[in-house]
Amino acid sequence: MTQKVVPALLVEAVHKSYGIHDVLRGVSLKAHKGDVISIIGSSGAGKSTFLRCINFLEIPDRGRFVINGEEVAMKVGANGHAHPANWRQIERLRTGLGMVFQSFNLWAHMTVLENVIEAPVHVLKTDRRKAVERAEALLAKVGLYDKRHAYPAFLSGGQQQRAAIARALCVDPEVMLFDEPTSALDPELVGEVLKVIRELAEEGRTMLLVTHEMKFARDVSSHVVFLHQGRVEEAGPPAQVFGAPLSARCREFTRVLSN
Amino acid sequence: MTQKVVPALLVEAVHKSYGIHDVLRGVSLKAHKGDVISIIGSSGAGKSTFLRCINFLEIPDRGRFVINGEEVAMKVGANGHAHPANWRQIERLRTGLGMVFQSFNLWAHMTVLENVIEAPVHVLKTDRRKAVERAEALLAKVGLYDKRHAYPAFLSGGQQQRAAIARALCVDPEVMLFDEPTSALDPELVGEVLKVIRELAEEGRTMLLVTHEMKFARDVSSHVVFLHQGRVEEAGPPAQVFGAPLSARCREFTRVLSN
Amino acid sequence: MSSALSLLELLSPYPPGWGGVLLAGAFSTVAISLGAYGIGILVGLVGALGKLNGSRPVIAALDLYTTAVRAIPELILIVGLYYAGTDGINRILLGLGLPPIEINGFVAAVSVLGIVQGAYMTEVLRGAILAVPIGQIEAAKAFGMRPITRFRRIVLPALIPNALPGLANLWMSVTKDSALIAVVGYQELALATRLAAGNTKHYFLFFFAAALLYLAITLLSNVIFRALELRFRRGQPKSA
Amino acid sequence: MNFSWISTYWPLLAAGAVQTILLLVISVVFGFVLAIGLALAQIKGPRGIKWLSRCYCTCLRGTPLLVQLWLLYYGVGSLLPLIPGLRSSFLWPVLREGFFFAAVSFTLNYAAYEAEVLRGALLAVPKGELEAARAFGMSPAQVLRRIWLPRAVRIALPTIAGEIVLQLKATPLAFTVTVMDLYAVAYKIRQDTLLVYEPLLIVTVFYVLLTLLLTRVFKVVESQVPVRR
Amino acid sequence: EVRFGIMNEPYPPFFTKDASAKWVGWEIELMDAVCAEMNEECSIVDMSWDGLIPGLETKKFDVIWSSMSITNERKKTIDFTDKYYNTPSKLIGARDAAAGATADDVADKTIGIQVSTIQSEYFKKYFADKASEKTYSTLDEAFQDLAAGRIDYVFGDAIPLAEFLKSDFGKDCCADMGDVADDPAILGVGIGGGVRKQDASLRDKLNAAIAAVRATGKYEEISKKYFDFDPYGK
Ligand SMILES: Nc1ncnc2c1ncn2[C@@H]1O[C@H](COP(=O)(O)OP(=O)(O)OP(=O)(O)O)[C@@H](O)[C@H]1O
Ligand SMILES: Nc1ncnc2c1ncn2[C@@H]1O[C@H](COP(=O)(O)OP(=O)(O)OP(=O)(O)O)[C@@H](O)[C@H]1O
Ligand SMILES: [Mg+2]
Ligand SMILES: [Mg+2]
Repeated sequence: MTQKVVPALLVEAVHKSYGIHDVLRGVSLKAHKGDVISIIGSSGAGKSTFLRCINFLEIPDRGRFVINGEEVAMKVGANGHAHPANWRQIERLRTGLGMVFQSFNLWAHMTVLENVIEAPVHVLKTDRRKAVERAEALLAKVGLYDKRHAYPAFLSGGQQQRAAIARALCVDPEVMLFDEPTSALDPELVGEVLKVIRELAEEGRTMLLVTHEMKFARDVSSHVVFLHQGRVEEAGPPAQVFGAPLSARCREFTRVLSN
Repeated sequence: MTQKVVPALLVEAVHKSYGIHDVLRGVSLKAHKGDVISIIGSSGAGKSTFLRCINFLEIPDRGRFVINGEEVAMKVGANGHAHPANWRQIERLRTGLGMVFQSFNLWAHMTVLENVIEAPVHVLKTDRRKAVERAEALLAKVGLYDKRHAYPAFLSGGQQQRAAIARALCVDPEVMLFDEPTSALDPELVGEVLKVIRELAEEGRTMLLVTHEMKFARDVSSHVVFLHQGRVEEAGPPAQVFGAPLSARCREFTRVLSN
Repeated sequence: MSSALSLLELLSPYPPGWGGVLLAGAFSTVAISLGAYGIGILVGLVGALGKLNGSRPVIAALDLYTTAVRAIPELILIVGLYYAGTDGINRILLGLGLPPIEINGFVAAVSVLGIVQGAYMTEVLRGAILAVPIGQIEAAKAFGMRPITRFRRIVLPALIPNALPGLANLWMSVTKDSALIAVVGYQELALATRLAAGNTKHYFLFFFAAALLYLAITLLSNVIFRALELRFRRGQPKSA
Repeated sequence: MNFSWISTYWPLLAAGAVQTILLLVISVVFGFVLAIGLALAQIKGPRGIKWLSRCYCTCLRGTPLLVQLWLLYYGVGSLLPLIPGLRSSFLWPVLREGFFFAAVSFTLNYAAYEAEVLRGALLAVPKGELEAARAFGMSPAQVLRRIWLPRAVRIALPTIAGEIVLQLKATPLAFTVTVMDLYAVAYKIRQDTLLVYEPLLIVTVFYVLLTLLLTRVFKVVESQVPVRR
Repeated sequence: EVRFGIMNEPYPPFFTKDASAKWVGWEIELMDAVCAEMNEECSIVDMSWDGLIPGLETKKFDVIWSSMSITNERKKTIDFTDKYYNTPSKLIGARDAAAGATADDVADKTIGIQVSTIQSEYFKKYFADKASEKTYSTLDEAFQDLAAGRIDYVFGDAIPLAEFLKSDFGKDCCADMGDVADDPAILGVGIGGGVRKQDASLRDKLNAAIAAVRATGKYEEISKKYFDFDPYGK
């Protein structure tokens, strides 16, 4: 872990609270190119909040962020909370961060295809024809080619989730943030997504993956982080976290997998 | 299966299409008191549509429905499609059908507690104090007691799902329709939900359960239905469907579980 | 005098018929309304975004704007701005030894109506933006969209169906409020109607004709608003 | 600034303020109820009713309120005495007054505008939440009362506040049917004294206070359900 | 050049714009005569009533020439020329009402009066104890209500009242109730041109011109075209 390479993603001591409720209490994480890091933990542990802090959808109260080798400039406001010094920088960094939301958040006024090409065309300024080509290939990969002209409201849950995955992949980001990307998918499709994630990792992309499917986490990740009450309770390679966790709480949590 | 008891739920030859797309092509199902029937199948197979047809959120094009021993009166409209003859009857029957939606559908203008007591107080006309008591007990059971005064928008995905489960349980329905009730839950909570479902089954309630978690389906159900392209491709006790399916497609689908 | 004219002659577009006067009035009404409405939309967009994203003083200032400008009778705004305003400016100019300027009454009235419209639109648009599911805006942020792109590509198309009914209502009111411009000496449909009716004493005829003209304006705008709504509601399930 | 006239006119002003508030409250309250029906008719009604409701809204929004008021007062109102017995009935003192006609036509007009706003807001309520309500066996009336309307009204609150203020600004039209609302009193004072601004300022202060009260109330209602932004 | 401010609402037969946007009417012709007498170029600026006073004060025009009654209250704000016409006041009522125009005749009845007119002042002094008043913004509205039986009388300027009684509409329903008792302090002041307080020289010039127009017979000549009596009054 002490290689001299610059980490693709470095997060240090993130704190975040909503009112008096401390959701994140000093979470740190380091990911190198090609790493697949799974974040597990019980519901309400702060997993989604953590992901959302990384691309500054939630503004963390405290913390240090290095994304794609670039440190996020932060400044401390009057209330003692930090916030980004330069939103332009955040916007630029975000283009290198793909995200699949837990609740999909597809744009309701666009068809699936339009959803997928939106960011490539209007943020990355890719040629529209090329974007459509790539989007169609991705949609075919997730088995949604037939539905590319449907509006999200007319899709099944799993179809929406696949559209959201295709949308995130289409911007070709260096770092991907997946928030339970397989929650609405059947086992076969979960297998497909697993394959996609492996391919991406081999291409050298970095992935952060929140999931409740322990088997999936074990199979796909190079590293697993167990969040508990806003703290990293256990972290290490899957074999350790699932096989011989140090923390009692983690042992309890992952027991389900073993029996 | 040929007992003389009246089935709690009988559905025969349900058809439903959206435009030219036939989503359900003659699905039948019979459930007795205390049965837990899992419906599995790939994404887009029509599982949610089937559940939604049972409580007439979607109006099936064709089909026969007996709910809690009472046959739904249908009449055929000008376009050849059937629809309920008497919406009052549907409304009455619905009070005996609890539903957990795939996308939760919590009422955004109410707190969690208000969401849970809404139907008991305003549909079943339960005494408000009693409803609150019961709701709080249920919320405690799903680990959401602390969040009972929070609005849905401020909950994590899993918390929303648990609120939706508590809401459905609070009306104490004879038949429960669960659409992927554990998709956003961590393994421990899945275990809790499994326990709840078993308890309910022992009380003699009937449950229909759409799920992508094969292990969960195997552990909890008395009967499993495999939907494929709008048809029942395989149905039987879990041991058969997961162990020795007759259909090739089902074997392929459930293979993931075995390795 | 004109009692000898038949009803048709009364409505003829050429004097001594009053049709031309009415049509010219209707044309002014549309012109004034369009001007005011355009200004209103711009002001309203800025106001709504300011209220939602602005700092505390900005929000306070905008609250003052929407409350005060909506509450103050338009008449006092127009009279105040046009007469007292130009008078004030000219006094200052005179004090500086500069020649007085003449503010065009039309421009003044249209600006005043536009600023008033803007106050209503601020609130309509604020509500419409709040009704856009937050997740869709977050998704746009997550893909690195700049605020302007985000607004143009995601927020705007999503807010339009929510805002259209309120916006349509405001358009309907501004076509009627434009009658206020008579204060600065312009003649639009309402005044033209009173002129025709008062001159000929055919009150019913001309009020009826004017109502039809207003209705024609409305029907035409209705077609446009419906088409917009249909377009921007695509992707939403049909009936709720 | 010259406010010496206040001492002579204050009883008239007070009476005018009461008339203004009465007209506003009556038209907004009854208009809102009517608007709910109109909006629902356009969303869910059978074709004929949908069409009727749409026509109603188009016509009443499309023609000046003044014209509607006159049609009612001078048209319908002057036919009323022809109904045998009405002139001697207890209703006549009410039916004879311009106030009655102003209240009715303002209500009808406000309903048309409000129906449009509500229609949009009702459509903006996420469909899933309505389905959840139906799935629990709520009757259509219950779905409307418990879920659909409360959600829609919250969505439309800022617009509704605007519509009410617009309605307040429309009350002066009642003067054309002899209702001495606050604005009419100010008009009279202006005619009497030829003062341009001072009487209007009194009206303005009153309107601003009323609007402030309204926005305050709406803000409280709006903040009852927090939104995540 | 003298600019005359005229209200843009029609007020026939005194002033109105015709369909070709030309100003016509008795008051317009009188204005032309007065201008000729003063040897001045004259132009018309039309404004709504609300714009007249601010327009005068901010020098958008110089004279209000718009059938404006001279009252003491108004004199506090602007100056007036001498009167240039003064029509009598008249009471009209439903056809079957007993004729007569004294306070006892109208006892317990409702009288429609245009807002802020000399008739309204007269009412306050003579009728207020016995009858009730309903205020209208225009006489036309009062006529409508009279015909519909919502009010019992209309009290107002004789010229529009007479015109109404002549119309098809007024013929059937209503009749002249006669003149009210004279009170020169209220009814005798009449209509004048409004000028800015600091414009005394213009006022004097206008006064001289009005007197001259009357003296030369031009006034009578114009009036004959519109009225069958002398609108100057006593
Ligand atoms: N906007 C908010 N305001 C207040 N509290 C919030 C907000 N968002 C999240 N929370 C709370 O913060 C905690 C962590 O939420 P988060 O969404 O990060 O959980 P999670 O680990 O993703 O859980 P799940 O597995 O259920 O999705 C929860 O208790 C939640 O109620
Ligand atoms: N309102 C609709 N209009 C048109 N097509 C629809 C509509 N709702 C669903 N569909 C289509 O019907 C099919 C079945 O949808 P359904 O939601 O029942 O799938 P599902 O089996 O629940 O899938 P998942 O596991 O992904 O939730 C899908 O192909 C979907 O696109
Ligand atoms: Mg989460
Ligand atoms: Mg589904």
